[in-house]
Amino acid sequence: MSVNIKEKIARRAAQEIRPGQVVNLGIGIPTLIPDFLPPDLPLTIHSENGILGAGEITLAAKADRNLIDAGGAYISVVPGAAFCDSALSFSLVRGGRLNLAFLGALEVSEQGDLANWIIPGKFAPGIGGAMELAQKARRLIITTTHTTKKGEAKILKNCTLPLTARRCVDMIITELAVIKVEPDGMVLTEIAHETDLDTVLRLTEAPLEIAEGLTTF
Amino acid sequence: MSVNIKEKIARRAAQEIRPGQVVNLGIGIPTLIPDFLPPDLPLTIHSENGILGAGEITLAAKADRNLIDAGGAYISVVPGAAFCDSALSFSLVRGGRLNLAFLGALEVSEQGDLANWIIPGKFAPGIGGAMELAQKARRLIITTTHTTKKGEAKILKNCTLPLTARRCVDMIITELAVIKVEPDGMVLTEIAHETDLDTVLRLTEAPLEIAEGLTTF
Amino acid sequence: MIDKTTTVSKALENVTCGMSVMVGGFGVPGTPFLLINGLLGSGADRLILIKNEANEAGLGVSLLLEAGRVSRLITSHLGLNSLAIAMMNKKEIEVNFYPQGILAEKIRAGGAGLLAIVTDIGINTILRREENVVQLDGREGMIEPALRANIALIHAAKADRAGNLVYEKSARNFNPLMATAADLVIAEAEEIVETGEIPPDQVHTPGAFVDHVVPIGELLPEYGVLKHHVR
Amino acid sequence: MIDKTTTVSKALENVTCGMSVMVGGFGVPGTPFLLINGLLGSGADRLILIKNEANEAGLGVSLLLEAGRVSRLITSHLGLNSLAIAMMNKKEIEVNFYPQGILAEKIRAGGAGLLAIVTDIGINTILRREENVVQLDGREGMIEPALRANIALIHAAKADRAGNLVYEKSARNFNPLMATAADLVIAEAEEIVETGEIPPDQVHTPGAFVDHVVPIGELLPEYGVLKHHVR
Repeated sequence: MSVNIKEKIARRAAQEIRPGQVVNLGIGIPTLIPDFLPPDLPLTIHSENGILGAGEITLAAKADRNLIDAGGAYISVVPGAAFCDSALSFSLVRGGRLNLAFLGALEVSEQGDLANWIIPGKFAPGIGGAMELAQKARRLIITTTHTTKKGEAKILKNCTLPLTARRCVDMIITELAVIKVEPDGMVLTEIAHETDLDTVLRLTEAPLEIAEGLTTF
Repeated sequence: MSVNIKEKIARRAAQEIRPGQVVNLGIGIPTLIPDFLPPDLPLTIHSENGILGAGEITLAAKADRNLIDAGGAYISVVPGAAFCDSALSFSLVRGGRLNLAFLGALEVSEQGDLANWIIPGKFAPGIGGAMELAQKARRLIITTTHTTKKGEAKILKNCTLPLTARRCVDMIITELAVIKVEPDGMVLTEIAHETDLDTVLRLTEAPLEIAEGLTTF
Repeated sequence: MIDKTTTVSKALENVTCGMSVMVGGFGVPGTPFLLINGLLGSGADRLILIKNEANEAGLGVSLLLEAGRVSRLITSHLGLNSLAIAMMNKKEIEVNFYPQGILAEKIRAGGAGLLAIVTDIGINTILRREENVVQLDGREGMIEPALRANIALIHAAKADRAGNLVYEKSARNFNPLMATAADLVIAEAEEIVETGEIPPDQVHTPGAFVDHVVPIGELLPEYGVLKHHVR
Repeated sequence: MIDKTTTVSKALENVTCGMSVMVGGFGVPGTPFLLINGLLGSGADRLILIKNEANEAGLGVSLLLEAGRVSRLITSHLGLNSLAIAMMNKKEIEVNFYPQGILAEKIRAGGAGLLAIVTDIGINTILRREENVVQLDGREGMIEPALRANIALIHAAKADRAGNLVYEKSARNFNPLMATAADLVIAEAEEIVETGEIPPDQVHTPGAFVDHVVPIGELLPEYGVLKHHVR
C-alpha cells in the first residue's frame, strides 16, 4: 500500500473526529490520523494498554522505556493524560465511554459485520482488543484499502471469515470511497476524485445505494 | 455489658493475632483489641471502606474529616498504609488475603454457623461487610458475651436466626470461655478464672468437648 | 483544551423524576453534599437511589429520603440512619440490601460493561435465589446482574478541567466505581487545578469517564467532622 | 516493621513443575524480566503461563516458551512473536486466546474472589460457547470463569518494604490485576523505599496483596527501549 493511499484515507478519517471525543486509533492507517487533525482540536486518545491522552509517536532520543501504545510504538502523552490498568482501560470501552474507534478490516459485510482477526489456517495471532473495540465503541469507522492485494473485494454481501463483531461498522473509508452503513444497507456518500463510480461499484461486492448528494474527496 | 467484660474479651482476642497478619476488626469489642497488642507487633489492619494500615481512633483535635473506619470512628493510619476503593477493599477479603477477622454474634451454632445481621421483624439494618468477612476471612474469631442480655445461650446446637454465613467460625471468645470450633464440634479450651466449668456448660446450649489441657484466662 | 467545569444547576439540568442516581461516599467522607443539595433543589422525585448507606438522619442523602424523593434505595447498610430504617419498615421506601462488596462489584460490573458477576457470597443464606444459582467446576455461585444508573454524583478532593479526579483517604470508597457506571457522571471537587497539573500516574478516575466538574468553593459545614462520632 | 524484601531465588524457592504463573506486562513495559530469568533458572517446566502477549522472540516470557518450559499459554495476542505462533501451529504449546479486556476481567475476578463474570463480548463470533450462554433481562451473555494462578510475577517502578507498589506510565497494565489473583505474589521493583515514604493515596497495589519484594538493582538491557520499535 503506498504512503499516498494511507495518507488519503487517514486525512479523510480525521474529519470524522468531533471536539472532545474519546477516540481509539487501531494499528496501521489510524495511527496516521493525528497528522491530519487541527492542532488545537480537543480530544482524548485512548490506548488499550492503559492510556487516556496518548500523544505523538516519539523520536528515538525521546523514547521512554515505560511508555508505549498498544501497537508497541514509543509515544508521548498530552497534558491531562491519565494512566490506568488494563481492566479500567477496557471498562471505558465496554462501558460505552469510547466515542469512536478506527480499525482495519479483512472483510466488511453489507450489514456492517466486521472480520479482521483471523484467517483460519493462515493468520491467527490472537484477538487483542479488536473484539471489544468493534463491539462496544459508540461509533466504529473502518479504514482500509478498498480491495485485497490481489484486487478482490473486501466489502462483501456477507463475510466469509470468522467475525470480529456483528453489525458493528458505522462507516468505511477507503482510498476510493466513503461508505455509510445504514440499518437497511450501505450508502456510498463520497468517491475519491482519482476514481469513478463504475470502478467503485465494480470493486465492491455489497450493493451500494448512491447518496443523493454524492461528493468527492 | 461492662467495660471489664469487653476488655477481658479484647485482651484474650489480641493474643490470637500473629505477626504480619492482615486483620479486620469488626465494630464493638474488636475495636478494643489494639489496646492489648504488643506495641511493636507488625500487622496490617483492614477497614472495609478502603483502608489497609488503619491506626488508632483519634482524639477530637486530630480528627480528619476524610478519614474514618468502617464503623464511622475517626482514625489515624500507620506508616505504610494504603487507601483503595471499595471494590479492591473487598477483593482483599473475598480473594483470600485477609488472614483474620473478628466479628460479634447474635448466635453461633455447633457447626460454626454465624448469625449476626438480622432479627426478622425487629432488627434489619442491612448487611454491610459482615457476610463477606464471615464467609471469606481465612480465620474468623467471634468476640461476644457468652449469653444474651436476658441470660439466654448464644452458643447453640443450631442457629434460629437467618445466617450470616455457614460453617465459618473458627473460635469463640467470651467473658467466660474460649471455644474452638472443630470439624466435629466445639472444644472448650479455656475458661475464665472468674467462673467454673458448670456455669460455662449451663450457659452453653451446644455440646462442648472439654480439652485435655483446659486452662484459665 | 477540554473544560468540563460548570455549575451545580447546569450539571443537573437534565435530571428528571424517576431517574436512578448513584451517590458516592461511605459516611461523610466522599459524600457529595453540594450535588445532593442540588438534586434536592431540582425537585426530581421517585428517584432510585444507589448508595452504600443513607448517611445519617438530617444529613446527605437522608434529606432526599426525608423529603419523599426516593422510591427505592439500593444499599448495603442503614445502621446509622434509624429514620431510613423506620421509613423502610413503614414501607415508605423500598430497600434492596446487598453485601457491601457485592454492591461495589455490581456497580463496577455496570461500569465495565459486563452483564453480571457470579459470586458465592450469601449462597447459604436467605439471600440465595434459586433461579440465579449456577454450577461452575462443582462450585455453586449466584448470578448478580450489573448495576448502572442514569446519573452518578461523585465527590473528589481534586479535579482538573479535563475531569481527571483524585480522591483523598477514606473518601475514595465507592466514588471511582460509580464514576464509571452512569450515563451522566457529575463530580464535585474541593480543588480545581489546570489540566496537566495532576501527574498521570496519580489520577484515580480518568477524565474520560467524567461529564461535568463542579467546583465546591467554600466547604459547607456538612463536610466537617461529625462531633458525635468523636471519642 | 514488616519487611518483604528478599532475593529472586528465595522468592521463587517453592516454584515447581506444572504450576500456573501470571506474568505482568504489555510489551516491554511492566514485564518482570528479572523474575522471568529466575523462573527460567529454576528449571520448572510444564508451566501454565498467563500473560497478555508472549513478548517477542528472544525476550521475556518467550525465553520460557523457547526453552520448552510452557505447556499452555493463556493470552490475548501473539502478533509480535512469530516464534510463539509457530510453536502454537506445531502444537508444541497449547494456546487459549481471550479478548484482551476479558482476559483482564477474568484475572481481576480471580483476584476479587468471584467465580465468574458474564459478558457479551464475542457472543456472535466463533468464541460463542453455547453451554456458557445465559439470558439476563432479554440479553445474552456468556459465563467466563475467573482465573487465578499459583504465582504472579509483577514489575513495579517503586516498592516499600511492606510491599506497597507503584507502577509507572504504561508499565501498569496487567500488573495490579495479577497482583491480586495468585496464591503467591512476587513483585520486582526498580526502587525500594522505606515503609511510609509512599503517600497512601498514591499506592497502586497495597502491600497486603504482596508476598515478596525483589529489588532489581541495576536494570538489565531488556528493560530498555527496543530500537526496532523506534521510528
